[in-house]
Amino acid sequence: MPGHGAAYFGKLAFGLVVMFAILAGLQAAPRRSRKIIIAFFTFLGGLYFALEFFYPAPSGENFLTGYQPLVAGLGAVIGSFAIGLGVFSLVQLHLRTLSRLRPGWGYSIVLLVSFVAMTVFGLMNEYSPNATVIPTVGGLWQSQNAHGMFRFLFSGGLSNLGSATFSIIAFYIASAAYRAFRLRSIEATLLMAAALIVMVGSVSFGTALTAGIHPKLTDGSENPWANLRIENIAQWLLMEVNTPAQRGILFGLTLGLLATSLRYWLSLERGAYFDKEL
Amino acid sequence: MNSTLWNRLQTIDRRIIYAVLLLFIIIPLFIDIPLPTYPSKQSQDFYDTLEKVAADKGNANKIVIVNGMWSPSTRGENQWQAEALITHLMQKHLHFATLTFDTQNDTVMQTSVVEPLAKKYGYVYGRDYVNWGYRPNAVYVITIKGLVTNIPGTIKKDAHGTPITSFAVMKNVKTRSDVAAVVDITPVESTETWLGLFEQNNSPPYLFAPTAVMAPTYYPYLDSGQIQGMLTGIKGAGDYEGLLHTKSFGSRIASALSLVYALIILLVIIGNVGHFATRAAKRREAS
Amino acid sequence: MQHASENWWVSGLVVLLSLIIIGKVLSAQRGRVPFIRRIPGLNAIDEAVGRATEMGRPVMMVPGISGLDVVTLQALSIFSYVARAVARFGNKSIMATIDPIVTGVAEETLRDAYADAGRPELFEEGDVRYLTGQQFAFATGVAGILIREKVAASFLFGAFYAESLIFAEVGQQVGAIQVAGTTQTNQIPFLIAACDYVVIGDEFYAASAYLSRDPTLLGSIVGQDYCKLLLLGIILIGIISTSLLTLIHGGPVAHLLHTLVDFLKVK
Amino acid sequence: MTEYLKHLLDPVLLFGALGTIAILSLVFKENRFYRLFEHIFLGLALGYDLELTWTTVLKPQFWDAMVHDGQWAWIMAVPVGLMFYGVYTQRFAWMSRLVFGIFFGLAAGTAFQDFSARFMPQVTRSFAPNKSLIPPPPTPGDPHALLHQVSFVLNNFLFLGIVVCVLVYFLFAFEQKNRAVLRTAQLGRWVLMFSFGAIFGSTIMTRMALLIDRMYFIFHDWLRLVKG
Repeated sequence: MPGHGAAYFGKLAFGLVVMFAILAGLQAAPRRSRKIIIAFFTFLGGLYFALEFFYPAPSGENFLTGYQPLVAGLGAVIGSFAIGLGVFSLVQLHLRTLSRLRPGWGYSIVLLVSFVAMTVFGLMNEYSPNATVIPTVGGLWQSQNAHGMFRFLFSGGLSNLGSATFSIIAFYIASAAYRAFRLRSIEATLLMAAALIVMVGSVSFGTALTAGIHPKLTDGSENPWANLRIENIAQWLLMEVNTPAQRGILFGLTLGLLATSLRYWLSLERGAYFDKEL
Repeated sequence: MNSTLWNRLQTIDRRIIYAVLLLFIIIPLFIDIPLPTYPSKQSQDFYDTLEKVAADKGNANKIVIVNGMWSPSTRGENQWQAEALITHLMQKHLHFATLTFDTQNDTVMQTSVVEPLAKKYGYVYGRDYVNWGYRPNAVYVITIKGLVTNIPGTIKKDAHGTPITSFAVMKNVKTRSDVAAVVDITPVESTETWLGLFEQNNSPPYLFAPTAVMAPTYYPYLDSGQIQGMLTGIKGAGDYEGLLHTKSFGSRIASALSLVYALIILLVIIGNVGHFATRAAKRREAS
Repeated sequence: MQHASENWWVSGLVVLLSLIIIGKVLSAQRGRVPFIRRIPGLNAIDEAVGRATEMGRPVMMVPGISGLDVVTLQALSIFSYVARAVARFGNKSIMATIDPIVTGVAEETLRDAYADAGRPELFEEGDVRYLTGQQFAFATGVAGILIREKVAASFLFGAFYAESLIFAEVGQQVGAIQVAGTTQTNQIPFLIAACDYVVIGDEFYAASAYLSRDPTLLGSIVGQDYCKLLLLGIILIGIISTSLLTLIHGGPVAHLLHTLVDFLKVK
Repeated sequence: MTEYLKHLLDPVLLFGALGTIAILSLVFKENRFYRLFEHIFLGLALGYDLELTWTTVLKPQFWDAMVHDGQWAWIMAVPVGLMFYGVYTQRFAWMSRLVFGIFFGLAAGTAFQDFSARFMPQVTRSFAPNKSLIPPPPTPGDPHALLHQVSFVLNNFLFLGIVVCVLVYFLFAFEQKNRAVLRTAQLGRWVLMFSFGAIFGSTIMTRMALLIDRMYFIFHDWLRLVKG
């Protein structure tokens, strides 16, 4: 460790020993107390934010506010150790496909190679972007450094593939509209009517339909009939119908969130995961 | 016509729909389809506001702040809005400063929009415009707050590391009162911060160019006059080009959009005709 | 509002609402099991799983694309019900996840659900698949699974964003029965257009109670209903006061109403 | 010509163009070309996740703090992080539940602040959806004063009516037997559908713009067939 002596290693070792001792203690606790231990730590996890909110903060801060970056950092650091769960799960699946030569094993190779390449060149791009990774071969190609490789994988691959996937939605929105907008029931009809009004109101040929209604009268005053311009009807729909409906939904959603949070925090939740004997 | 033909109308193969959609999008890229543009009220307001700003002689030494929150992922809408806006600023000889809080915005904004247009309109860096560059999103709020009272102290250096006080365009720009207008080109929620921390009694004017999907959320602000003009996605960019009489790519894309919308509406009508005809035919068979 | 002390009446209200919910939960646990209305989309779960089994094709579940939060956990508890149905029918299920921690919790949830249904051997490694943390890479992965595994029933519950239509439309194209629900209201129209059954708004939160008929969860739903009525009451009082204020200017009544509205207002 | 060919074969552009075509081909039919790029995409994204986890979280907040800033206590996060991996064993499986539990708690604990900050202002904003229930005094000389006032009042009551109908639809604990309740809930559902239609319609433009942009990338940036 640069800048730290042997004493620092001692501290690190001490930290590890203490933490493992605590975990060993928990592991040694009687089986039936495990549920209580979990409930306790769950409660503790939520307590910080709850207390920070409810404790009076006359100047906008209380004694807990300053620890927010620490708590967030701790959560992020510990949480990011879990990335292994994901990586193992995926890599294992593809290694298994590969070792048993199941159909499509070639694609597993492609996935694993892209994964390793991105990880390696991504990290090299952080630490030694100018390191040569592909040497020049006279007449065939120029040498390539780590940054170049990363740019190839990121700008050429990842970001274009992301945009392409996003743009697929354009096709799907068309086929979904064609299929779903049928005058089948009152509900389907309402869905269709609103969608068509808003669509027509938002493109030129639509606004052209009612462009004859001038916003101003000849005397310069406001024309009341201008409210019937298609884009104004669309806007009215979005503001006066959509907004209150959204608000009604929001009420239920937020209360649902509050109630569910309370059940998790106080370990009142039920269901397979929560009912299991440990 | 028999019922199978009607039935076909309501079960068009999706691949046919997709192929036609693709054609309707690609063709306008090559051919300029002269569809008339009818600017929406918000686009017209956007244009009129900047015209008014430009007409005011007191704004000659002031600056327009162009805040860009967009990245290549939404360039399909935001780049054309930016292009039309910068064109307008340059046509009217307004000074401006670009500022961004998105890591990828600076490159695309400068190389694809500002630099080519500066060449076209003879805009000189430092004299007519300046690039304040990128600031991390974490300091977004503090930066906007800082601009109110102390612009040079908040921005300090431009995108290339040169102190901004050394630029002629920044000579008289010290506080909010030296800002002629704020234009926000964005695919994310950035408005509240500007309205809450920077604006005072709707001054300087705040103009807004969001992606179309965001626009409906902001109608209340338009109603209350806190946002003086809005360009809704690519339709807004097309409107703006129409108002500037510089039909370029935004208008072409707006035409493509019109075609695509017409296609979808047509599909919905065809589907319904098929639906009803089939149902009627079935009823006839049953009776 | 960052802290309770900025507005004690609002934070008091939060506490009151919490107490109502907890109170209803506790009273339901003591045996006063309440009734809740029918939620149409959810009755279709068994039907969908059953049909998938008849066709000999698997069931797909996607718990949204956010990390481990309350919404995702709620989605997992709906899926634990789905998984039990899958195990009862002796079918196979695949769950795709976007977050490593969610992956861990999801594996546990499915394993427990299969065990609950008496078929622990049906759960296999690889049934829960972490794909990646990137939104659209995840979307291509899910689309690939839906097509290649010939999924016959697809369940989308959780927080979905723009990619919702990719999942729903691809699922529709492979002919899967689809049941969906999300807390992202902006995505509901697309789910309605492409799925067979959609639960709307906080039907999503009511789903696990409705499916499990567990007194705790039912009690919570009833508590939430009382909270809604309370909030509706506050809105009505607020509206009446503000409307009266535009009619009455000056005088003690106006003063009283002013005080009331100021009290109710949140900055 | 060779210059053009060189441009077409530029690795970054070529990768992007082929990838775009491959991904878009999915809408016509799932095929090997799509599958190839799907797996490349998943691999790249996973690698990028790993890199981001290191460069944005672990390195600055954990490694640098511990190794360079002398904050030795960070080492104690390691055993806690390892608890996740208890899932893989029978014996320590409950340990993973313990650490999941802490995360459940963290996720739940923010609910109070979230509720007060994000939600309560919406409640109070409903008191006067359009500033007030009663229209403002007519501006002198406005020839359509009456029309303005009538539309103002109608819009306000519409707003209120919709909020109430939607809320009634979302009541679960009351059997919708009462005709009035049933009708209101039904109306609530209809309004919801209408509102969803409006959302659908207003989303299309942004989605189409993305596809237009992809085509612009292929035909302008890569093939240079379009003058833009």
